[in-house]
Amino acid sequence: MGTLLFASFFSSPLWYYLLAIIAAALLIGFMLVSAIFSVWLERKVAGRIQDRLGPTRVGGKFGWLQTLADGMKLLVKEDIIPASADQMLFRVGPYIALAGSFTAFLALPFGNMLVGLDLNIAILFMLAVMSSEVFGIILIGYGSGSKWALFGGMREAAQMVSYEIPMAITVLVPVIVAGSMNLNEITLQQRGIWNWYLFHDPFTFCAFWTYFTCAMASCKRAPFDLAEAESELVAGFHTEYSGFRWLVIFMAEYGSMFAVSGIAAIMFLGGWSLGLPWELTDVFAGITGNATAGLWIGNLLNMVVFIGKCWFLVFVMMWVRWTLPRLRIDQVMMTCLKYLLPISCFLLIGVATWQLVLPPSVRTIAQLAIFGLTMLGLVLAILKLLATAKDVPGTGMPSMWQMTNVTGYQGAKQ
Amino acid sequence: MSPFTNLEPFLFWTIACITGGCAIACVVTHNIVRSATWLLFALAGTSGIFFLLGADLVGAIQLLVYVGGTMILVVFGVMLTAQGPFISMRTSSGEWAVSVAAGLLLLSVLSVAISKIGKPTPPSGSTVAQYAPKTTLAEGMTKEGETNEVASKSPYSMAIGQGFLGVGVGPAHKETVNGKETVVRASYLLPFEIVSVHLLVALIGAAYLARAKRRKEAAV
Amino acid sequence: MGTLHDHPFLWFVIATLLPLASFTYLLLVGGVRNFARARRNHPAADAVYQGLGGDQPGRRAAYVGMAAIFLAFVCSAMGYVTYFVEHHRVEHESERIAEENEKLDHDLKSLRRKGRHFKGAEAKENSAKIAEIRKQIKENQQTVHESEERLEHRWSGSLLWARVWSSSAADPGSGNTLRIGARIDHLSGLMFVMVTFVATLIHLFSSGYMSDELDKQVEDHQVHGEDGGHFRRRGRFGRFFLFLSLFCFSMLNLLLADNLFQIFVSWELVGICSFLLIGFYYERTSATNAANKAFITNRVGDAGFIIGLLIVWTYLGTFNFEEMFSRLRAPVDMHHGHVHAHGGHHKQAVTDLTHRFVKADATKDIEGGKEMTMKAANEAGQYVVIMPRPMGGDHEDEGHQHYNAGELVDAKDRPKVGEHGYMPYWMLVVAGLGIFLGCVGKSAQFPLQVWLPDAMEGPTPVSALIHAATMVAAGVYLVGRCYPLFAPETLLTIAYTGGITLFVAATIAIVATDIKKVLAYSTVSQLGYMMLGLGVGGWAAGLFHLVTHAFFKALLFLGSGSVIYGCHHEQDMRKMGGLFPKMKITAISMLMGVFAIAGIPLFSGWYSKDAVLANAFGFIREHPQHVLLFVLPLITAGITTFYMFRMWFMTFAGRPKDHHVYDHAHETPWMMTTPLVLLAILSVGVAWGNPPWDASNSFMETQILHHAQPESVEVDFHDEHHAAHAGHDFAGGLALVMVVIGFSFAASTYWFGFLDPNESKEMFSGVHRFLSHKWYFDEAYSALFVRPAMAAAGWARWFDTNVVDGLVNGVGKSGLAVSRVHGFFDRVIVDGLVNVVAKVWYAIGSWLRVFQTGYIRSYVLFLGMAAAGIWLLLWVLTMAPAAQP
Amino acid sequence: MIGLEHYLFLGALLFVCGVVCMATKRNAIGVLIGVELVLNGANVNLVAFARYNPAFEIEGMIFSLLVIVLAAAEAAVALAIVLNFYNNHSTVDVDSAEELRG
Repeated sequence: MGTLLFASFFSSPLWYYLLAIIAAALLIGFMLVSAIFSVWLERKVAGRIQDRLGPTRVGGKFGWLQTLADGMKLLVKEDIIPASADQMLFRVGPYIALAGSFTAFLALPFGNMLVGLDLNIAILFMLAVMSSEVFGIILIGYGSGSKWALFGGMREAAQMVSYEIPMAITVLVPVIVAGSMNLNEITLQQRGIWNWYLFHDPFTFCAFWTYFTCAMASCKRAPFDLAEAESELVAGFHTEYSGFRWLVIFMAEYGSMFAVSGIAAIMFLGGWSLGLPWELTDVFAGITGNATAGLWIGNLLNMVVFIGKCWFLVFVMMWVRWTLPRLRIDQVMMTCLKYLLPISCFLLIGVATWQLVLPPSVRTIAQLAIFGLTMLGLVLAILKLLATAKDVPGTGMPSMWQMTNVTGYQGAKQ
Repeated sequence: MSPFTNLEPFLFWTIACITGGCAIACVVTHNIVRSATWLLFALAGTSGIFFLLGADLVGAIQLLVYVGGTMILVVFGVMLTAQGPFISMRTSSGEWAVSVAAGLLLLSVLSVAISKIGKPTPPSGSTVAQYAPKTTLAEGMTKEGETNEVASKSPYSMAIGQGFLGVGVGPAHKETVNGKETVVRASYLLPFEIVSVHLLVALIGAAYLARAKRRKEAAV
Repeated sequence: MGTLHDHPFLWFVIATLLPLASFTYLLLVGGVRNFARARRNHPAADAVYQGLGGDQPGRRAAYVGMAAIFLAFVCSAMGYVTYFVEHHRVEHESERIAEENEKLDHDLKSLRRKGRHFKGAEAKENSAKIAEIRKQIKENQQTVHESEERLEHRWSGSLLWARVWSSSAADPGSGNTLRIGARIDHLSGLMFVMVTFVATLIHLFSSGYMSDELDKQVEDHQVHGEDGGHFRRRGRFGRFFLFLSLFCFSMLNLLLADNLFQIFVSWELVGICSFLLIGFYYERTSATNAANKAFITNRVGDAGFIIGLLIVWTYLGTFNFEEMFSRLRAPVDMHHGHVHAHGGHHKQAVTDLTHRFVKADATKDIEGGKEMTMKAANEAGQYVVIMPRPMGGDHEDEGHQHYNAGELVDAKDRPKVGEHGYMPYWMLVVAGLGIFLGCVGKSAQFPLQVWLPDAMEGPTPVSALIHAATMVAAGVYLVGRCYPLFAPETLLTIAYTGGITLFVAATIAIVATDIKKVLAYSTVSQLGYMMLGLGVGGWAAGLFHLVTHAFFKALLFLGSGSVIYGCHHEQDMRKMGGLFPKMKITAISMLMGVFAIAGIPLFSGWYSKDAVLANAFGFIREHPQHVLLFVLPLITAGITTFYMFRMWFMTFAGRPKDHHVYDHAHETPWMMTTPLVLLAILSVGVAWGNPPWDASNSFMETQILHHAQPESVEVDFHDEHHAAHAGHDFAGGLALVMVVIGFSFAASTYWFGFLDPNESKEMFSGVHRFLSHKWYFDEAYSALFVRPAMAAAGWARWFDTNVVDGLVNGVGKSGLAVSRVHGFFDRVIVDGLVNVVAKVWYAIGSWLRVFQTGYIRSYVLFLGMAAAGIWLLLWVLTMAPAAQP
Repeated sequence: MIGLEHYLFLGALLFVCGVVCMATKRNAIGVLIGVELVLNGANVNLVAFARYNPAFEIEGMIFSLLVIVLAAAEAAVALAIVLNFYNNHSTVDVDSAEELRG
């Protein structure tokens, strides 16, 4: 059944304890680094989209140490618990949220069998633990003893609980195609870019977009960030938090962003697969003639590819966040219950029908057609982008792009 | 075979202590929100126990349904009915004493009963794999040239799913059908249907009960 | 039943079901709407109610009904054209083969003649030739037979409807099933097209005429509330079209039916619909009275119908027309073309019994029946022989037997497979009269004509529908359908009934002042013509008049509706006059209708009325003692012209008599004038033939209805038809003279004013009173039936109150006394015991109540403690034996 | 080595905690929490049996799944009742629900 990656090297039972600790440490370390990188990325992306520079001062050319500095600052900040707060709930809330988000990483395969816990029902497990994150949010909101936080928490809870349903259903669409809930298995079935489930049939194609929308909402990302709507609720559920606990809340948020992106990458975008029809670990095992070496080298590449895909999706979320305006809470709920939920149910039934009714030849043709059309659209979009990229986004206002001779801004054009 | 075989004692004791402790804390605390929080930990611990027992599907469902759904519901209930931010209704110590005494009595009786049953060891491998129906996907579910190895790797979830779809998955026992001895296995389509309908009815009933009503005073 | 391609009669089935679909749809929508309306306090129900139009009735019902009936028209027209072409082809083919066979027969005879002289090889060759020719003839006959069978198969079909009990175990197929079926011939096809067309136009007209009902609130000027104000109600636009659709469905089903029972069912449905529609304004007492009158009068007729049905079922064991006729009438001998009847002396050379009643006298009783002696054609007998039922399937030859006068036949009273049956001749006459009584009721013939004029209480389009296409046509249609069932005595009764009706109604129409009443009596009169025509053997003529009449009567009624609508519901002709310039389209189209009904040459009524008169003339030529049957219709032709022109002149010509009416009169909207124009065109041209001025050569009569005519008609009325053909021009000429006389009277009185109508009224005041009281029919019925029935009811009521109730009260009082005694026993002894028991339990309950705290928690605690206690107990019990030794 | 009885004892503990919780909590939702604990105890038992008794291998899991689902339905209905109760009594103290007292 499940195997720990390093199990092939060590046979002593004592190692299991050590290995478990190492694996957990690696994962939490990765999650931390990923969160730090994401925060930095978010600020840069926000800056670029809003026609400004973002962090520039700390740490070399792109201000890449900025988040680290912020983290340091947060760690040494005074830890304040409001008098009206429920001490215990106030303390425990952020950790529940973080635990929910972190536990999801446990089942997320970064490469071929490069996974903390190879579960048969990994995708269900991930959805389950990520759904417990919301409980932490509620406790944070309730335990703060503040109206802003309470409202934020309640909104958040309503929103996340609602969006979980279409999200889970859309995830089931590729599960039906794959016939497995094992993420490793699902990824291995998507070797070759045209075999990515995104292109498998019209329903999975639509399911991807639906899923991604739901995922953004359940990560309370804009335009669905009602829980922390600054104009209404100050900072929402984490209004009363500061210092390390605040940091934990944010780690949980960025962690779950990465996790849902990971699910999207695995379920629809071929996971760690580069898009070649061969599994890299097998390829390198063939080249080196050594299965273990192949596993190491191949998985190193796989990991880079997978993390790249996830960060790209995270980037898309940021892009959306800084592009679209925020919805009203009723609009958010309506979007979910009136549109996304029926759509996801339709997709689920549709894909089941597609699989059962159509002969394999037709399905293959449809798959190739969707792949071809998507690629064509992508190429056209890129061409269009290349054709227009020369033009400065002109608003008539002097902006960063035109400040050719301004000194002090390291990102400015020279 | 659980993935945790080698770690089982350590993990069991850890999780069991957390679960039991949280359950006790859940009983002891006066604050209802905290009680719910402790319950959450107890439930999460229970799901850990399920994972430990190799029932990962049940564990995941426990997390999804209980922790993700029921607990949210409970907390919503707490918040919707709370008059103050932290409500606690204290019970008299006499009642406490009686209840705890009765509880301890029950626990001791149960412990004795538990100690009286045999001590089976877990089977070395899954017997499901032996008698579970051939877990291949339906024709056309896979592309040409691909085997259906996927299915056989996960006997539990596959078998449970098939059981719910009406395939016989229970242990085989012989029965005389029309004068012929036949091997019969239990399947769970009917309970599944009943539960589905029950769930629907319960949801509609809950929605009906909980819908916003004007109070009597307001009507006058 | 198969596909439309194999069974094109399904076009007609579809045409029949379309109005039913529309009815069902409207009924459901209306039902839901009313259901929701009653609950419109509830938001969901209110949404449904508002979604269905709310308080405002929509035009949707009209669109649905109109679409259904129009599609039905399209379907039936398509089906009828197909039928026409196919039938024509088959007929043409059989004629050709018949000629060929005649030639072959000729050859055969000559060969035989020659064959006598041949010997040896020549004789052999000759006989071989003879055999070949015989084979050829047989093959030809087979071809004709097959193509006719195929036609029959394509244009009829039936389904098992209900299984009644088996009449005898030995013969399980006999008379134990009711089938629902369809059979198309020229008559039903033509009627289909006519009915659906007229109904479509009436729907269109109604959607305009009934537009008052579209208001949220309709004020009924004829009904007064308790406060003296007018009655107000919601508009009933949808309901009108609901009933209209059902009406159309019933009528179409009646036309479609291939058996009497299905006709009876539709017949009753038609009756119900007429009841509903006549009583449409049911707040008006007059409307409800008229509806009741129509319904009850029809019930009288239907009682007769049921008697006829029972007799038919008893003796023939079937309701299917084809089977009934084939059992009552002698079959055709397929091998020789004729069944030879020997003996008997006839004027004509008609010596065969084909399609005649085979009569017989009983000679002696045998087991299970009688032994009959066959009679020759046209010879009287006490019994009618019922032909054996064919074996079906392979037994094609069954039923092709020779009947020889004086031959003995073993006959049971009901025919079994391969056996003869018999029925008393008078039973046959009674059955025919019974069925005809149904027709009398429905077609408003002489004793039962009273309901039709009162039916004017319904909205005018309904009158048009009843008078033109549906209800009254049903009676005439049924007479035509059941024609081979009628014995000569029955037919004579029909003829006389028609004759009396046409005269009586026409005389009443002279003095009627209500524009719709005039038309109503004219309808009754025209129906009399039809019945007369049918009764005197003019099968085609009577039904021909039915079709032409449908068009011009629909025209006239819709025209009158248009006038009434244009004059704001003024129906009295004495208040009209001079309306011609105000409503030209209505006036001209109505004039076309008047021409048609009066029998002006080249208008459709002329052809059909001439045909009826010619047949009557032919009949009296053969039977001079029945001269009245020609005189009455002839006189009435003049009267008809008079009162129809009187109506037109009073309405449209002359000077306006009531300025209030005149000033507000206006032409009606296109929805109402379009049907008028279409019907006017058809009233002129529907009966034209080639050339149009030949009255005896109408296409519809000679090319269509003659093909549908049952073979028995030609057999029974061969001589009469011959005489009618010869006297056609004579009869037509006489009628024309009468028309001219009638027209001149009308014109001089109401147009030129040479005669003062009031003066004539004074002069003939007795006659006028007699006529304006409608020959005192209502009064006579009231005295004969209504008042005795009322008196009987009063007596029954007295009996009920005094005797029956007295008995009941006596029983009640004695019961009361007994129960008092019983009560004492009950109170003291029984209750005493019960109370003691209750007190004991009460005491136990009050003690137990202490534990019932109402706290969930304590219950849980009890539960937990109890569980632990039980476990402990079990534990101790299991431990105890171990401790014992 | 961990045996069946360990799991069963854990289940029994959860069960007893649930019973005590039901018996002591005056808050209606507290009672509901007790019920959930009781059901969890039962579930632990079922899954443990599924692990240790080959004949019960699938049944145990299926039963526990059904229990979970029904518990969710039960929680929804119970909470609806609690809300209704709150609407009518303005409290969730089950001691105030004593209309059924004899």
